[in-house]
Amino acid sequence: MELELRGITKAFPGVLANDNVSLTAHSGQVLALIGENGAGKSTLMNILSGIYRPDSGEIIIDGVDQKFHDPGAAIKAGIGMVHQHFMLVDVFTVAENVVLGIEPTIAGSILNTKEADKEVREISEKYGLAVDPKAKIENLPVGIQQRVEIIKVLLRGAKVLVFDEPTAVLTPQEVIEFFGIVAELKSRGATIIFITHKLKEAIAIADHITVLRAGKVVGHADPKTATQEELASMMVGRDIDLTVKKTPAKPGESVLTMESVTMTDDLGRDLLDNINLEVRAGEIVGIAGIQGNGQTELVEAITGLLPLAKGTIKLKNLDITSSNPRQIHKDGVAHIPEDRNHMGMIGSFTIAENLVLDSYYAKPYSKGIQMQRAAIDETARELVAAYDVRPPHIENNGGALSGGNAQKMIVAREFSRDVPLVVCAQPTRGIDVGSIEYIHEQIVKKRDEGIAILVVSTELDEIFALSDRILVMFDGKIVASLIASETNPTEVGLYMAGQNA
Amino acid sequence: MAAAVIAVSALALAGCSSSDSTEDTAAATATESASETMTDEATVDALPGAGMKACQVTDVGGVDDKGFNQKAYKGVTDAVDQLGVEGVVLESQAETDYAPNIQSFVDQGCDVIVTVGFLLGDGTMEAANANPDLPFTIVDYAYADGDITNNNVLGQVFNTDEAAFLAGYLAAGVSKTGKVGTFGGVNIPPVTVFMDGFYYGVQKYNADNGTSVEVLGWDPAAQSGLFTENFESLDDGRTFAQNLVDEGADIVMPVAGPVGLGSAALAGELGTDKLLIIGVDSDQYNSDTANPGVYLTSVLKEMDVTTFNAIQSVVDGTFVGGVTVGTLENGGVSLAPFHDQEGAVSAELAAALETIKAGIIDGSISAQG
Amino acid sequence: MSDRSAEFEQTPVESYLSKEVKSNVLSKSKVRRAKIIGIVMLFLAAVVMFVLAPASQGVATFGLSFSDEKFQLSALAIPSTAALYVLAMVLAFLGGTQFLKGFQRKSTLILGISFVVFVISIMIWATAGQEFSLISMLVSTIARTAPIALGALSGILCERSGVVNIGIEGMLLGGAFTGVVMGSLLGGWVGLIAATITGGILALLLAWLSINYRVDQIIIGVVINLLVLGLTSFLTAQVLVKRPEWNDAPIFPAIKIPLLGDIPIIGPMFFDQTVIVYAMFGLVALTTFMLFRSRWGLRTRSVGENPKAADSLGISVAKTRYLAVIYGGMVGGFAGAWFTLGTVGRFDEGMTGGAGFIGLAAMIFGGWNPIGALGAALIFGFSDSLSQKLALINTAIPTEFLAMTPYLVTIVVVAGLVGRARPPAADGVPWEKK
Amino acid sequence: MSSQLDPQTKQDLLNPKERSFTQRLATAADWRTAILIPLLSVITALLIGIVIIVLTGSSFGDAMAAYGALLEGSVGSLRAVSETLTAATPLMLAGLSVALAFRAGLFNIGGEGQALIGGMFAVWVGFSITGIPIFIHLPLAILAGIVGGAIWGFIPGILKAKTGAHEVITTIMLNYIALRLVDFLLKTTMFQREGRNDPVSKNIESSAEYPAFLGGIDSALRVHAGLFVALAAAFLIYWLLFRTTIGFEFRAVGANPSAARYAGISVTKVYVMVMLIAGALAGTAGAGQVLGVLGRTTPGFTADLGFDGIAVALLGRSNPWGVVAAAILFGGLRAGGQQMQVSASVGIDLISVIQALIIILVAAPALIASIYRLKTPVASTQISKGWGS
Repeated sequence: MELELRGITKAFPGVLANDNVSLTAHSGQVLALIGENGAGKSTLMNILSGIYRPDSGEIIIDGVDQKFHDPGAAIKAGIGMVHQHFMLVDVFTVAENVVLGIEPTIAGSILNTKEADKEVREISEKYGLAVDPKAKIENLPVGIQQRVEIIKVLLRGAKVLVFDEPTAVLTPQEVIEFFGIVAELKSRGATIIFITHKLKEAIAIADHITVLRAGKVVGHADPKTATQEELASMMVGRDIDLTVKKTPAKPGESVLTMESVTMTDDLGRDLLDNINLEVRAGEIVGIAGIQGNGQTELVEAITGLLPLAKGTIKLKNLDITSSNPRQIHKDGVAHIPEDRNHMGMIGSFTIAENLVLDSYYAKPYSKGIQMQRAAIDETARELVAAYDVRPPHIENNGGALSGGNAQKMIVAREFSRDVPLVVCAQPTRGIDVGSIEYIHEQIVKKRDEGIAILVVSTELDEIFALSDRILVMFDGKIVASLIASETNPTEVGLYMAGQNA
Repeated sequence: MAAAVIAVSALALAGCSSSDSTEDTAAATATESASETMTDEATVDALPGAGMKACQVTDVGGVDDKGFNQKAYKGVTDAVDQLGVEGVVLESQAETDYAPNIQSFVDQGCDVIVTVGFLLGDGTMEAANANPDLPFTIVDYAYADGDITNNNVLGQVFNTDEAAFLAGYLAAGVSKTGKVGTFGGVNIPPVTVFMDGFYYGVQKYNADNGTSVEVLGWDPAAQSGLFTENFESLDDGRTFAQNLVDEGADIVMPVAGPVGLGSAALAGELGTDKLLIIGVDSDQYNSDTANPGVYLTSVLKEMDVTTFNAIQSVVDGTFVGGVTVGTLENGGVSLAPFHDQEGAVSAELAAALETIKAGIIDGSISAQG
Repeated sequence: MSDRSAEFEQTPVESYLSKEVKSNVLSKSKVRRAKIIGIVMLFLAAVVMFVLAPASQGVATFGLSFSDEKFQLSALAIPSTAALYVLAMVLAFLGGTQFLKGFQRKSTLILGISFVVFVISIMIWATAGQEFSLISMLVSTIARTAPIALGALSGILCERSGVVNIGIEGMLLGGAFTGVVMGSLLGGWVGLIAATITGGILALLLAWLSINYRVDQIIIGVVINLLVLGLTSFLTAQVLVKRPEWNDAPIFPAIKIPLLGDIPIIGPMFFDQTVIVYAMFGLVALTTFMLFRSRWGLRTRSVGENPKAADSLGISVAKTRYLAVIYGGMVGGFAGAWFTLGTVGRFDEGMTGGAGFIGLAAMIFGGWNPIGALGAALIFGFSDSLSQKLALINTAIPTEFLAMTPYLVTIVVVAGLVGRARPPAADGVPWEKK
Repeated sequence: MSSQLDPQTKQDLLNPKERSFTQRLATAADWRTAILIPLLSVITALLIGIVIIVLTGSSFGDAMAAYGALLEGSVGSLRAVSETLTAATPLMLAGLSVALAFRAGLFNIGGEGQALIGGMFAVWVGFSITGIPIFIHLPLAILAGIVGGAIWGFIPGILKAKTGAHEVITTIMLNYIALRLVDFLLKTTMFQREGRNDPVSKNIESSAEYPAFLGGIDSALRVHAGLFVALAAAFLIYWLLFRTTIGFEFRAVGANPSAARYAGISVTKVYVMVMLIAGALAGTAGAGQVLGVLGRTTPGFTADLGFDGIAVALLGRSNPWGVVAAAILFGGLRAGGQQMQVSASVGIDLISVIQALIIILVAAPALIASIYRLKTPVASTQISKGWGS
């Protein structure tokens, strides 16, 4: 199936998300669409899948102009979308999710569960996508959930498959498997659009690359010849250096010590299983691992948000095992949480308020219970300037900031404190390259000031860019402790998949 | 668009209420809309009360409470019809409304103000003492000596237990199961006085006839029994009556305003051989148009008469404050006719009731057990 | 440990937690909870043993048949003191075991059983030396359950699609009103239909404002309650008082089902009821089936859980919500008819008396599941009927306190017995489509 | 939730615009949301009221007369203004109670019960202590009201914190329990008036009464010093919410409990504190009715104060000063409704209908904007949360 977009334009209040975008995708080929966050990739794909309607422009499939009034129309036209954040109902089974909207029925209205299971099984066998149709989504790992999404679109007879950042949540091994699936789909004549900001993957898998920036198509590239640097500068609009400059670490005294830390759920299963680790002053320790292997619990154990079953946690010589979050914060742990919007900030609070979110009670921001506006605003203005948060209007709501600027705001808040330990969970998830660069620099700068830093990331690139030492988590355990300069992504990837454990 | 949809739903709620507003004056409830002036223009000059104004403040029950507010209001409307006075009523929505409602009647130049119930006791007292020359009358309430400085309030109280005593005696005589029941709205004296009298009437019947008819739902010694804890839920009236029937009662006296209509509905359904109802306050044979046949009798509390009399005394210029006590003797309380249930009451029983009544009047029988 | 775990267990499970953690509450707090449950049970045992048992004497007699039934069961006569000591022992055994070892996942069930045993103890204690008709109480339980269960069902239908409905009370009252007016004018069946339509119209208001204008759903619910209470009171005063014949509808009689209706206990409870009560059971069954087995149900639930996912598959979120909410409203209006056409045939201001709110509680207690809600409604109906019987046999407990029973039961149940129910994930979240 | 939308879109989706009242007033465009929309809502609701009056069989002239009376009874004279303010006083406090809870993401439907218990506490202090001067007795009685309400608010707060029991359910149930409890207490010797069998409490001492500060002009001017207590409470709550660390914590928990926990705020402690203060406010409202107007308590003496408080909080958009304004409006409707009853043939229940319509319209500014063809883009209020929080 040939897909062509011509002059797609879509504006949101204050933003021109797509500006006269045109592109073409061919049957049996992979088109990689690359661009920074906010470049308009997702808007474009939402238009393609009928979720948004373009202000102007045409969608042409096999020479026929299509108008999608709703997602159903796009599905009928053969377009299948695998969203970055899976569109799955957690409490439904695989089969229920897959057949939702095209349910096989008895007597026109009663669900035919057997038939649904059979349909799922057929597709999964045909394409080698093993899943249990009766499993509940909430009990499945993300890799399998992605397969469910693929089965969903295949069952709907999709000829054009759109993958939005499909590898973001996958292990290197799962990525390889996923590429296998893509190759299989390709060989069956599917048209594939692959949205990513991972240049390496685009080069590896695509037959053709189109680059978006600020809502416009800014260039095309042939993956056989293009280099990452070329693509990156096309994407960002200036030359950028993908590596983080840093000198070898000079580790000092031990700052964070965790000894046989174990956390269990109510069924007695281990969420954290006998974790021992140490972070020393002036070094960056990276925690690699696929999402859901205990990283969240590890961070929340250190910061006091979740209680332990056993073990001890020490900050220098201070036992913080049973301290509450406020106390740990006071004792000197800064924390950049993994989920910016749900935890790191309050969208309806002003930037100034967000900048004192965890220190509002302390001097000089309050005296007694009375908050000191002037002091807060002064600090806020300084931080906004120092950390380049734009636009720098401290009275605006935090929610009005772009992802990158919101993250900079959070970094500003946490890095401005004079503390011995900084815990950064997914410090650059979902933000633009410029902000990533900036935040990485700040982290390294902190290290050089002699601060102990723990970075948790599911992005291997980030782990390698920042870490002096790398710990790999799998199934609640630390399965490997490696020196960054002595290992490589393949080795770490195997540990992440639990293969070397 | 919004207005349209809301108007549609309003219409739906209004049911079939059209703008056809011809008053059905024959309706037994005889309640006009609030504050409507009821002076009959044609006869206005002919009647002694012409140009005078009788004003009633209800308690939170409102004028259509099927209880004392409504009954007192009948006294006002009777005065309108027979004396030619102007009649006005204000419904109170909350405790806080009593004082301003009375005050606005004072300001309007009412010639007599009728208030209803113990909730208005304090408010009426204050207004009466602030306006010592204005006559007041309050239903179901009597002041202690010295409360009212200028004796310008007529308290109306009723020895309801005397009539309820007769009802109890009657019920005991009519009951086939040997069990009768009663329940109240809330455990307060204006309610429980009915239940007391009813209970002792049954005991009297037992003593006279050597029977052992049981009273369910009220124990005067412990002052505890069956209460719906509201005066709204008609369904409670049904359920409570059902409850009593299930325990063997075949005659029930609900003392809970409109809630009792629920009991009557049950009786209408079960049939009068299973359940008979004794009405309270008014003769419910007349006022409950849905199930008139189920009433064995009603315990009448003639608040309309006393209210009318009070208004008349103001019109005549003979008004005196103090307390008027409605008794069997003066007809302030009484037992309604048996109407459809005439046949259920034997001649002996009817005669015995007359004897008891005479006994209460002459003091030889006490309704207090 | 103490500081941190105390903080944790008190905090509702937050959405930010990754999926794996979501369902977990840590074991330490579980252990403490188990101990607390054990102490509660032991306390109940102590009450029965030292308060109730010594204070009772004589035989407690419970009637099991109405006098007009075909097959008569002899009344249940229980020697009160002995029975109470036995029950106290049972409670003490359960409580002690729970305290020392815990029943793990069954502890909620065991706690429930303990409450049942305790309630039976209270009944025996109160009835000692007297008798009351147990069957009457059970039948009345079913009758009282109907509007609550239907109200809960109304809520479930709305909320399964993601629209919070706290306007159930208003829908009941509205249905009761139009039901009686139309019933008076055109007959009971027309009244029933009118009541159903009224609920539907009110739900349409809820759907329209919440879906098209994204008005806070709780606000609309509050408003529906206020609006209907105001309108019906206003119309009663302005219209019905003048036209009493409009407020005099026929009542649906109880229909006894042949044979089944003659079975002792079960017969009068389930097979000698009005059409509305039968409809309640029917609707609970039907709705359960529809929600969990039909295409409509799958789509409705998907919209309530993850409207974005549904939308991406071409399911119209707005249309699905409209349908579910209107269906829910119609059930609410139908339930309202119970108050007038099902029992007394006339309307009185504010006559639903908070049944809608109890229905709401039943919905939550029942975990947004029709069968669960019916169970919850039965508990309310039972506690209501029980308090009435206790008032009738003159216990030492003041009637005001007996009347509190259903409300206290609700609080205890919501707070203790069930833990946290999980609402549909998108419940109350306005759906916005660009 | 946060898929890769464009930043602006995403922010719009995630974070409904919410800023403080003063900030909103500061910008010209927001003037419409703050003033124009509520004003148009009131007007529209009144217009629909006319439709209802006419539909129920009265003439258009009657409707006009009714509204004339409404106006006269609410602002037509000093007495009318006094009545408006007297009715507004408890509404302010009850509204603040609900508004404060909304700010912290809680829905306090329990104002009714809290006011009842607060009133019972206040009346007890009011009648049982004698012979002390007003400047000790009155504050003591108010304090009793605060304590009583706080206790009744604490129960749902602690239940939510410890067990997760949803406050909507527990507060509704506690309302019913409070009603029955008052019924019971009023028949105990502790409360029941000597020499009477009616469920009416003893009268409070005059030293526990809120002074009627206009009583010197005309003894029928009932407006009392409780008004100043209510206004002070509004100021205090405003200060607490927007100027103190406690308010910061409340608002943080209301806006994003996860972030609040991350920031070291004990969410459970906030729940308990919020319900405690909300209960205290409602208790003050109930006490005010006892100490300023009634002088005693009777069954259900609060007359749906708690529910009216919800309406007031919604109309006032949970802002303390908005609540004050909304309370005065509703107070005016109530006072005027009385007059409407006196001099026009329209039942007072119409007022409840109009109140309900006002809330709908205020909550749906987009509706008003479309009716009146306003160009302002307006977001709907999302004050409360579903069951999820």
